[in-house]
Amino acid sequence: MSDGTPLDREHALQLLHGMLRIRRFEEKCAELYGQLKIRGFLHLYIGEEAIAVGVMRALNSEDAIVATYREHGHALARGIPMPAVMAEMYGKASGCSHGRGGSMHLFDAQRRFYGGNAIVGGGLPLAVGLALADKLLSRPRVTICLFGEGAAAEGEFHESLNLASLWRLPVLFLCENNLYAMGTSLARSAAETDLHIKATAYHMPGSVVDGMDVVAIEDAAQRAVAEVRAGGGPQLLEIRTYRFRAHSMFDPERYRDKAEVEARKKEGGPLTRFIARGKRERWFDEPDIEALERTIAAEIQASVDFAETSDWEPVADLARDVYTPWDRP
Amino acid sequence: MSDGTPLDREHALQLLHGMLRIRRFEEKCAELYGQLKIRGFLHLYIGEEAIAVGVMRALNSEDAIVATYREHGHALARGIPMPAVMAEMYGKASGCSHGRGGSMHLFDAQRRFYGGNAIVGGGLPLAVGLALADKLLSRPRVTICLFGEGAAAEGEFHESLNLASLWRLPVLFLCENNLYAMGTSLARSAAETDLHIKATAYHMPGSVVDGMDVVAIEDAAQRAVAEVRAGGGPQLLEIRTYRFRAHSMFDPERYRDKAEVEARKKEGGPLTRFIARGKRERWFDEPDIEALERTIAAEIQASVDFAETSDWEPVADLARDVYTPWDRP
Amino acid sequence: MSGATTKTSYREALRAAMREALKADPRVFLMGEDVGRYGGAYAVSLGLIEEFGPERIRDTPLSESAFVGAGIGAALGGMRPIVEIMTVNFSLLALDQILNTAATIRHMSGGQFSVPVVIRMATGAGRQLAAQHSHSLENWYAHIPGLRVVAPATIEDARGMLTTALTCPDPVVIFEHATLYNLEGELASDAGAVDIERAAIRRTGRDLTLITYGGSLPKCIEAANILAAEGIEAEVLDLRSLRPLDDDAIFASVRRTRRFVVVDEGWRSGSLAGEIIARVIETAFYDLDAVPARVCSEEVPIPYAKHLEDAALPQVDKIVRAVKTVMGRG
Amino acid sequence: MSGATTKTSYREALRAAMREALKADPRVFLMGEDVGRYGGAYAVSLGLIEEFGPERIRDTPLSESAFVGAGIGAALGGMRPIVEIMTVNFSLLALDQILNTAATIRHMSGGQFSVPVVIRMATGAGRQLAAQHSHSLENWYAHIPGLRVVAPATIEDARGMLTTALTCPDPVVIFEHATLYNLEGELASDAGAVDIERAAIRRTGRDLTLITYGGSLPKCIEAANILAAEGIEAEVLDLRSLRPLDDDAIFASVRRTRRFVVVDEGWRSGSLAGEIIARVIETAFYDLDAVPARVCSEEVPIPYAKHLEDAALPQVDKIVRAVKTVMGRG
Ligand SMILES: Cc1ncc(C[n+]2csc(CCOP(=O)(O)OP(=O)(O)O)c2C)c(N)n1
Ligand SMILES: Cc1ncc(C[n+]2csc(CCOP(=O)(O)OP(=O)(O)O)c2C)c(N)n1
Ligand SMILES: [Mg+2]
Ligand SMILES: [Mg+2]
Repeated sequence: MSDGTPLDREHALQLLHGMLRIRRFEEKCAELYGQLKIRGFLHLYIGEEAIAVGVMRALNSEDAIVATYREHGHALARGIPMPAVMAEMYGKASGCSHGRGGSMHLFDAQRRFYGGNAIVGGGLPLAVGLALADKLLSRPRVTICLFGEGAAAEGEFHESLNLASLWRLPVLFLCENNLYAMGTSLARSAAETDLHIKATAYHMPGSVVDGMDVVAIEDAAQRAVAEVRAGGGPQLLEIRTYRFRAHSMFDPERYRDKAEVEARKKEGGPLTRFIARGKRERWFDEPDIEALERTIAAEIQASVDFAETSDWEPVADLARDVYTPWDRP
Repeated sequence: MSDGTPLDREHALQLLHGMLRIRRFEEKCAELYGQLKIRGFLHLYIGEEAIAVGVMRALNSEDAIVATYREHGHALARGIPMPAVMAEMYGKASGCSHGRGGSMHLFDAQRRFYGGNAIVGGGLPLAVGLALADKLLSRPRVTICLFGEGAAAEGEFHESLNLASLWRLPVLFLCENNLYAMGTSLARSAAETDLHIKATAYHMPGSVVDGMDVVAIEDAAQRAVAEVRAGGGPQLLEIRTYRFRAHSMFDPERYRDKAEVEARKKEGGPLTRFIARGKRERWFDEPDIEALERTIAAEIQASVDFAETSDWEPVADLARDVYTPWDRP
Repeated sequence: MSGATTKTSYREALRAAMREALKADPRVFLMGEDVGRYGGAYAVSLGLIEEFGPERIRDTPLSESAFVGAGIGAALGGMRPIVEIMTVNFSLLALDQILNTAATIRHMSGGQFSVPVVIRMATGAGRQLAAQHSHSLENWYAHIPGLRVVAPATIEDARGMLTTALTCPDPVVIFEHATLYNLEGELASDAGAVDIERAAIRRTGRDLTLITYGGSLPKCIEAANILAAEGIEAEVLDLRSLRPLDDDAIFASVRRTRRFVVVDEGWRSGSLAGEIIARVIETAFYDLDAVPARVCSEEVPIPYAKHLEDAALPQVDKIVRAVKTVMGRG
Repeated sequence: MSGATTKTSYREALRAAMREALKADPRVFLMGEDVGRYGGAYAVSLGLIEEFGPERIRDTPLSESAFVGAGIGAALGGMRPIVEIMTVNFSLLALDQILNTAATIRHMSGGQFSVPVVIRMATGAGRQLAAQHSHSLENWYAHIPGLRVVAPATIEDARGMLTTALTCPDPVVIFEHATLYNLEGELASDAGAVDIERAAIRRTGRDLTLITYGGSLPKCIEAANILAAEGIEAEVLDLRSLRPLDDDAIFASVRRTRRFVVVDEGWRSGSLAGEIIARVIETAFYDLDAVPARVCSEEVPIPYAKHLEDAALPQVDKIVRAVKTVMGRG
C-alpha cells in the first residue's frame, strides 16, 4: 500500500470479495432485467469494479460520496446493504430510495451516499457544496465525486474544479475514464485526451491510475484522500478503465468492434487480473474464491427474495416527500 | 510587425486614430449618460482600446466578430459608423440595432458583427458555430470571440474551447483580461490566474500579450489569425489589460483602491504609451495628434447630432422582427 | 390521402425526413450527442452517418450549451443545422443559448439576423426513467417569443414537420414524445412537408373537445373511444403547434362542443393546459356550457416504480373521468 | 402594526434580514457573484463582508451552475446557504441544478434529504436593460414541484420573507423585482418573520380583484387609485407566494368581487396569469359575473428604447383599461 506494506490475505480477500460481489450482483441484475423485474435504464459497471472497491476503502463513515447513474458498485462498496439496493432496482418501498429512484438513483443518507445522479456532470457542483459545508464547519471530512470521462466535457466540470481549487475544498474528483460516453469515444469528445492534464487549468494536482488494478487504485485513493483531508486542497484522479458491457440495456454497441471488447477482455478486467495476481502472490486460492462465490450467491439470493417479497409503496403516498414537514416560525 | 517591418507613419497614425476615437467617443458617452441621453447599462472600454484596434486590423471583411456588452470599441474599430453606434446608444431607430439593443447590443450584419452579448460567456458557443459553418462551407474565414477573464470561469468557456479544438475550427478566442469581473478580481475568480495556460486543457495553443501595447497586439493578432485561417485550428490569446473606469455607470468601485487605479494610470494606458512611443519614434508629433483630435471631435459631434435628430421607432412596430417573414412551402 | 402507402414508424418517419433534407440541401447537417456512431439514443438517426459521413452527422461531446449554441451560430453562418438534444431533461443546460440568443437576436438586432436552426428533442415520461429523465417542459419553450414549438403526435407529422421546420427562417423546437417512437402506421409514399402552425382534429365529436398534443394524443383517442361506447362523443384536437397556438381551431371546436378538457403531461401548475383554459375563457367564456378541466401530471418528481409513475401521469381512465365530470355524468 | 417604526428601503430591509440571520445562525452564509467586495450588484449586501468576513459573504466566480449547485450541496451538508443569483436572466445557467437536484432529491430519495437553501434573485424589466436582462421567469420556477417560490412586493415582506425562508427545510426561491429596491417606507422596528404561503389583500374593494405580485403591485395600487376616482373599487390581491399559490385567498376575493384581472410582467402565453385564470375557472366559474382578463408583457424580447420598453410591459393605463373592459365600462 502507500506505505509499501504488501497486501495481506485478509485485505486481498476483502478486495476480491468486494469486486466479485459487485460483478455477481450486476450479472443478476442483467438477468432480472431480461425478466422485466428491473425496468428503466440499467447501466452496468462490469469491468470497472476495481474503482469502487479500491476507492471506498480510503473513506471513513463521515466522508461523502457523489456518484453517477452507473453506481451500483459504488453503493455496494460503500456498504448500502444489498437487499436495499436490489429492492430499489425492483422499485419496492424497501429500496434504498423507497423505490422511487431505481437503478440510477441509489441514495443512503446514513452512509452519506448522495446518489445516483442521472444528469451527466450534475453531481460535481453538489460535491463542491458538500465539501464547502465541511470546510465552513471545520469538519475533517472528504467528499469524493465520481464521474465519467464524458462528463469532463460538461461546463459543470470546469466550473466545479475551479471553484473547489479556488476555495481549497476537501473534495477528490475521480474521473472514471472508461473511454466511452454512450457511443462517443474519448477521442471524439475531448480535444485533450489525457484527462488528468486538465487539472493544470485549475492549479490542481492531477494524476492517473490504472483502473484495472485494484491495489493501485486503493493506493492512489488512500494517498489522495489523506492529502485532501489534511487540507491540501482538491485533486483530480483519472482512473483508466473499460466498460465491458453495453452503455445501458438499450445499447446495441454499434460504435465499437466486438474485437476491441474481446481484446480488452483478454487483457483482463480487474477481477481476472486480481485473481491471477492473488494466486501468484498466494494471497488466496481457488477454494477461497469458491467460498466467496457461495457467500455472494447467498447474499444475492437473499436480496432477490427480499426484493420480491417487499411491498410496493402505496399510491396514496405518491406526493409524500415532495416537501419536508416544516415547523413554521 | 510580425515580419519585423517597423511601423510607418501612416500605420501609426491609424492606430492612434483608432484608439483616440474610441476614447473620445466613450468619454462623450459618459457625459451623455450623465445627461440621461443614454440609459440602461453603459460599460466603458477606457484603458482597453488597444485590443479592439490592434485585433480588428488582423481581420478582413469576411471575418466575423463576437463580442461582449463592453463592445463600443470593437464596434467602432470594426467599422460600424459612429453615428449608427451613437444613435443606438440613444435608442433611436437609426441605431445599428434599430434602437432595440442599446450599448450592450450593437450589431451589424453587413460587417459580420454578431454583438454585443450581455450574457457573460454567452458568445463563445456562437463563435464556435460561426466557425463551424465556415469550416463546413470551406470558406477561408476566421471568427474572433472576445470575452473577459471573468467569463473564463463559465462552463461555456470550457465547452466551447473543447469543441473548437476537437473540430479544429477557425476561431480565435481573445480573452480580455482586465483583472476584474465587476468587483471580483481574477485571483478571486480563477484558481489558475495565468489564463492562457487553460488552453493546454484543450490541446490548443495559448499565448499572452501586453494589452497596453497596440503594436504587440496587432502583431499577435496578425500571427494568430493567419495561423487560424491557414487551418491550424483555434487558439487562445490572453490580452492583459486594465479597466480604468468603473465596471458600469452604477459601480462605485468599492472593491479596489483608488491608488491601484492611479498607479495603473501612471504606468500609462494604451494611448499614453503609444503617444509617447510615437513621438519618440517620430511616427507622429503633437500637431498630428491635434489634427486627429479635431477630426474625431467633428465625427463625434456629427454622431451626436445624428442621434439627437433621428426618429424613435414607432411603438406600432414593437412586435416587428420577433419572427422573420417566411415563404411557407 | 390517396395513392400508395407504406407501413412505417414514427422513428422511421423522422429519419426519412432527415435523410431527405440531408440529400436535398448541403447546408443541412445533424449534430448532437450520439447521433452518429451510436445511431441516436432513440435510434432516430440510425444509419445516417454511414450515408452522410461524420461531418454532417456530427457526434458532439457532452456539452449541451456549447453544441446548441454552435448550432445557433452555424445557422447564423448560413447553415441549416438540425440539433438533437437527447432529451428535454438535458435541454436546461442549453436553455440560455436558446432563449437569450436564438429567440432574441433577431428582434434585439432590429431584424438583421435570422436563426434557421431546428432543435429536436425527446420529451416525456412513461418508461420508468425516474425524476431526472421524465420531464415535459414544452410549456417553458412555448413561453418564449421568437421560437416556434411543435409536437408531432402522428407518423405523418413526424415525417412532415421537420421538413417544413427546415424551411422556416426562425428557430423551431420539435418535441418528440419518447413513447411515440415505436408508433407504427401507414404513411403515404409521397408524404412530405406539412403545415406546422395549425391544430388538427383527430376525431370529430359533438359533446366535448379533448385538447391535447404529443404523447397524450393516443391516450385521448383511446379515452374518446371508451367514451363513445358510453354515448359521449368527444372531439380530439391535436394542437400540433405549441407556439404559436392555433387559437382559431381551439375556439372553433370549443364553440361547437361547448365543453372541453385539456390533457397535457406537464405538471399541472403553470402547464400549457392552464394557458389554453385561460385563452378559451378570455375569448369564448359565454360559449361554454360547463366548467372546463385539465388532466395533467401530478405535481411530483416522476417516480421510478411503475405503479407510481402511472399514478403520476395522465392516463386514459383519468381522462375518461374528467370528461364525465365535465359532462355532468361524473 | 403597533409601536415604533423606522424609515427604510426594500433594499435595506433585505439586508437587515440577512444581517439578522447571519448573526443568529452560524450555518447561514451568503454566496454569489459580487455579493462581497462589490457590495452586491443591487447593493443589497453592502457592508456585510466587512461585518461577517469573506468566508460567510462569499464572492463567487462567474459560474452559476457550480455555485448554485454548491449552495445546494452545502445545504445538504448542514449549512443554511443564501445563494444570490445576480438576476433571473442568469439563473437559466443554474436551472438544471435547481430543478434536477434541489427540487427533486428529497422525493427521489424517498425522503432522506432536505435542501434548506434560499436562492435570491433580482427579476423584471423597467430599467432599459434590453432583451437579455429583462426577463420575468417566475412562472417557470413556480412550475417546479419541490420548490417554494415567493415574491416580496413590500418592505415588510422584503424584511420578513427571507427570515421565514431560512427556517424552511426545503429550497425557497425569492424573486426581488429590480425596480423595488429603492422603494421606501416605514417598517416596524420589531419587524421580522412573516408568513410566506399566503396572499395578502393590499387594498380592499368590492367591484373587482386585481391579482398580482412583485414589481406589478405598485402599478396595481396606482391603477386602483385611479379607478377609485372613477367609482370603481378594485381589491388588490398580492400573491406573495407563487408556489404554492394561495388558492383560498384567490377564490375568496374573486367570489366577493365576482370579477378579476391578473397583472403579471411575464410574457402572456404561458404566464402565471394564465394559470391563475385557469384555477379560478376550475373552481369558481359560476361565481364570475364577467370574463376575466390579464395584463402581461407583450410577446417580444424587451427592447432598450424607453418608449418601446414601456409599451412592452404592463403599465398603469393598461391595467385601468383592462379593468374597465371587465367592468363593462370599456
Ligand atoms: C446532461 C446529460 N446529457 C446527456 C445525458 C445522456 N447520457 C447518459 S450517460 C451518457 C454518457 C456519459 O458518459 P460518461 O460520463 O463517460 O460516463 P459512463 O456512462 O461512461 O460511465 C449520456 C450521453 C445525460 N444523462 N445527461
Ligand atoms: C451569465 C452572467 N452572469 C452574470 C452577469 C453579470 N455581469 C455582467 S458583466 C460581469 C463581469 C464580467 O467580467 P469579465 O468577463 O471579466 O468582463 P469585463 O466586464 O471585465 O469586461 C458580470 C458578473 C452576466 N451579465 N451574465
Ligand atoms: Mg465513460
Ligand atoms: Mg474582466
